[in-house]
Amino acid sequence: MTEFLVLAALALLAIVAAGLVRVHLGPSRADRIISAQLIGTGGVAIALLLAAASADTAIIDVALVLALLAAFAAVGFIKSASRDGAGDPEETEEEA
Amino acid sequence: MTAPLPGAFPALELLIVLPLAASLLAILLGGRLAPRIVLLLGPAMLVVTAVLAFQIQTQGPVRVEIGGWEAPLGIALIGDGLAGVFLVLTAIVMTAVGVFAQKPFGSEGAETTESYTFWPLYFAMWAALNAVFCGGDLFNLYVALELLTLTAVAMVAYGSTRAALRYLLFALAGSLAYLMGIVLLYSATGTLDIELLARQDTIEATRMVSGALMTAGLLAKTALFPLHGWLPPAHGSAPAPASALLSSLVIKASFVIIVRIWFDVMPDVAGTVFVQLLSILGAGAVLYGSLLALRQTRLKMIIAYSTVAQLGYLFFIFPLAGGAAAETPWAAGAWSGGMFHALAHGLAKAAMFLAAGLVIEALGHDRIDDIKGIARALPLTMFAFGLAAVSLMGLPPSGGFLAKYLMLTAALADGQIGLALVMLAGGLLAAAYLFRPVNRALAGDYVPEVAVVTYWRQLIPLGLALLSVALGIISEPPYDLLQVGRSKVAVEGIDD
Amino acid sequence: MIALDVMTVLLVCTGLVFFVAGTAGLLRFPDFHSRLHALTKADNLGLGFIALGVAFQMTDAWSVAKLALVWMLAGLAAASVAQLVARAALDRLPDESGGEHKG
Amino acid sequence: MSGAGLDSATLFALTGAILIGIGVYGFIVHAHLLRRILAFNVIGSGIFLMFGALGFRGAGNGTDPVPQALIITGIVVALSLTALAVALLVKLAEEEGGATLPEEQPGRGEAE
Amino acid sequence: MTAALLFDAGLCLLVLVVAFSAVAGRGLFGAIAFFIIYGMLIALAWLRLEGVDVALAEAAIGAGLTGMLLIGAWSMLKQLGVSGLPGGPSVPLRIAAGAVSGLVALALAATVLALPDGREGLSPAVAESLGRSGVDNPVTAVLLNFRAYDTLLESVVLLIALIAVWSLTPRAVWGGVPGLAQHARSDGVLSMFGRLLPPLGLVVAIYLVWAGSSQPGGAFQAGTVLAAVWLLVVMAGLYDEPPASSRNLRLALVAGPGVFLAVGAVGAAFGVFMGIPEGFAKPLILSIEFALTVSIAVTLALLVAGRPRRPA
Repeated sequence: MTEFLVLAALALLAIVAAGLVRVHLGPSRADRIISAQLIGTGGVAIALLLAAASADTAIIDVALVLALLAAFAAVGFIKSASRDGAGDPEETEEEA
Repeated sequence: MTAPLPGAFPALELLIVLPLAASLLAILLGGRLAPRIVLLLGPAMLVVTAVLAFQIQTQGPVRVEIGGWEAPLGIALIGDGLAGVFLVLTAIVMTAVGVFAQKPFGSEGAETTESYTFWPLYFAMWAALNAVFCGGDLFNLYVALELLTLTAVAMVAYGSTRAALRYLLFALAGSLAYLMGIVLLYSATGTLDIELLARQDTIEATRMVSGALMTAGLLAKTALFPLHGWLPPAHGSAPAPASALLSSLVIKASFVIIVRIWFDVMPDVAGTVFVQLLSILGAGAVLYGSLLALRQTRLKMIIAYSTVAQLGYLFFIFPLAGGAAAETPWAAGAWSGGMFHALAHGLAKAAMFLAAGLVIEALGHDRIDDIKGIARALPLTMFAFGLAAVSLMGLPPSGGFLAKYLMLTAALADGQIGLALVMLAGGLLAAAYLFRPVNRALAGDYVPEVAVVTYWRQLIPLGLALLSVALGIISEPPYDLLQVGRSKVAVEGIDD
Repeated sequence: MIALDVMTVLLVCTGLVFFVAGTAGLLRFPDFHSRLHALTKADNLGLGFIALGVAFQMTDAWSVAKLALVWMLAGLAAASVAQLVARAALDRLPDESGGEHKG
Repeated sequence: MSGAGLDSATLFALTGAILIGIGVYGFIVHAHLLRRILAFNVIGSGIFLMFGALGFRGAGNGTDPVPQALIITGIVVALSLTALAVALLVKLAEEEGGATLPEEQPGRGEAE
Repeated sequence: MTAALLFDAGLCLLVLVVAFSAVAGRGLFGAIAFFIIYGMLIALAWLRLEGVDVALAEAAIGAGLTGMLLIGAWSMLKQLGVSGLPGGPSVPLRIAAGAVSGLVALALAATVLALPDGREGLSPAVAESLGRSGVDNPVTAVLLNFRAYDTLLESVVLLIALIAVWSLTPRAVWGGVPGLAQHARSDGVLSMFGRLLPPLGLVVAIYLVWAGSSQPGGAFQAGTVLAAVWLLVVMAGLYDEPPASSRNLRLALVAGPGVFLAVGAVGAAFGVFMGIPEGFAKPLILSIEFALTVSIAVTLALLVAGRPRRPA
């Protein structure tokens, strides 16, 4: 069973590698940051597989922290994409 | 190695705890009360350092096992002669600069950026310096060195952001190289304690590579030529109290770690190629620093380039006392001479930068061409500057003279004529580039009108300069303290 | 015991399929918003299946609860970020992909 | 952990060495200070990876805890230095409109 | 065993490719995106090396906060128009840098391979004294008992880094509020995200500190999670950063190192500096950890927010 889990993790690694092409090519910055954020989801999945493979439940905490912090870089990008660097894309005219 | 008696006064630990507590207190109390802490802490630290020096002199090297865990697992603090001497220097210069900085960094009215942030940095720098001088574990020295770098870069940033950023980049590269050396050394030997490392005998190649990496990193932080690029703009543009601390203490911290590595951790590994390289770089520093100091137009830039030059002397202890030369009879004399030079230079350089600070406060600038007659307006300050110059040039009876005398006789006894010539040339060049500002200050026959500089603040640089000169006259106590715990005590050095 | 292992293998493989689908969409779709749509849904479902598959290997309930929390957090983060980035990219679509050769 | 044989620990240690090389390349080549700060972080993580890999004592009994503790301390110190470098860089950009130390790259970083 | 070795080889290759793209990639923003992925992959590498504590720290600090720090800096530089450089580095410089870095990598690799095997390091010494340290997690035992002095200095390094960043504040704005005035649509997705995540983050952080004594976790990882969650709350426009001059902010900053130093000083009074008496080591270490977590969280959050920019 651990053999299968590690091979599954290897497959996920290949998928993450494929995703990197979009981060490299991605014409716009939005492409890059969304690919990076979703490759993070792939990383969380790999961490879960490693936790099962090594039967060390503490590794789930690492997956927890990765999932928790995955979004912060993207939120940072969203902020920088707004006009004054501190806004929210969903703000309508009267608030912006 | 006598462990401290349980009842013994924990002097070494207090030298770390007190400044750290003061730094936290300064953050808490805010800019109005923080400047006053130094008036309490300064005397207390001087007393504790004196007690430590007495402990070292009478009981021999003090060794503190922190947390009660012995060496490989825990961290040890070493209170030997070398540490004691530099801790005394730190206490004196820190207290002087702390009192001097009451005005520029005090806050008469509301709390300002400088009056709030300077004091936590100042106390943290003091704690970091003490932690480096008496540290016994290489990784612990790394953390203390980074704390020191943070405070130093922040103080330079008061003057110029660009100089601070350049300094930080050099420091980052240096700390990475030093860290890499530690990784290799730990992986090869399984310990990071200086004392245990000295007894380990691992493969020569690994120790040489890690020693070279650590030294390269530390040379960048000590600003030895050709890695000195960051020092002149940093020390030149920082505010005067900060420049005094940087030149007289901060760069000596990484120098002491190099001495620990090559004289305590791996005394036999330093091959002749390595030792010669250090002496060539030292000679280069002395000549290059002095020549550039001649061309400077600002007083603080002359003093900054003088630091680059005088640093070169410190590295002459490697060809004269390090590696193969360790067994020679003059090795102890040369080693002690090098340390005396560090002390004398520390005191004299602090005095000079504080004096230059007073000149800037009085005239608003420190351009050499326009300080004509300042000696008449600020007699005490320029007298202190002159006295410090005497010690830097190495004229008898100053501490600088004694240091150069010890190293010169060792160089001649060892037949290294080139080294001796560079030392003499360094002294002459120092006279040249220091005479220029003093001459300008005494020129003219009118008294320039200057801003009011309170009288007692002019006494501080004078006190430091007098101490630097007195180091040559009353040289017995520091010399004996220096020999405590040295691996090769001076049996019959040149001077006995 | 074998049944647990079989369940894990099945679920993890399903998860992998979704991840492959998501990444294929990421690479092949023409513009940003269609990529975003594909990737967000597929990847999160993939993570959900893998988390479920791994849950079968766990012995104590506390770990299973943590796995559920991981999936929920990742889902919440991905959904919010996708919505916000989509909106951010919407306003600047014309010049965004046009002048953006240096990234 | 066998020194010469190719096992996980040696693999990660060598990866750490190559990471340090990549980081040093970036630290030297780039003039834009934010990229040099990024390169500094790559070198740091490479050194720590090598440190941990050399302390790895075979599958099952994990990595030597002392290097782990030193590495956590090192990561926090690296973050502190990075934060100060970034703050200084932003202030430099505000004061002088450039993101490089002039000696290397006289050109001002123009708008992207 | 080959599957694990295959995975490690794949992971190492990917780490190197991503690192190279982060360092030598064309655009600055792309480099930062690659750096964030690089941090996550390094955390996975630490999982393979069974250094879970370091994996946690790397994931929280390396991938999380450093990524936010770099993106924040990039955004600030973009506003100032200096977030990119016209020409890339000149070719001779590239070749020279490549040669130097290649040499460095080769020398280090050779030294690594020359190391003798079967090295135990200090793990037997730690295992043997673990019983007397008051905690079960060996890494926490080293951090907070055997080498507590290192960790004390490190907590001061973090605090002094914040003071150093504050020392860059122009006189006019001293005591003001750090960072830009964040604003977001009150019923939008961002503020919803900013309200939903913090409770979860708080639970995870407290769990990490509490678990730190028996399994991977601890003050630094938990403090980082709390700092990241606070930064999200600020970015979502729900709360604003405290002004630098606020009294209880300074108390929170000083709490962690203060408690740690107090324990050390009390020990010094009894003749053993930083000595943690075996009798009640666990409660003492846990109280230090909780105080440290508070201070680290506040310090990191303000460190990423930057220097005060707006009057209080």
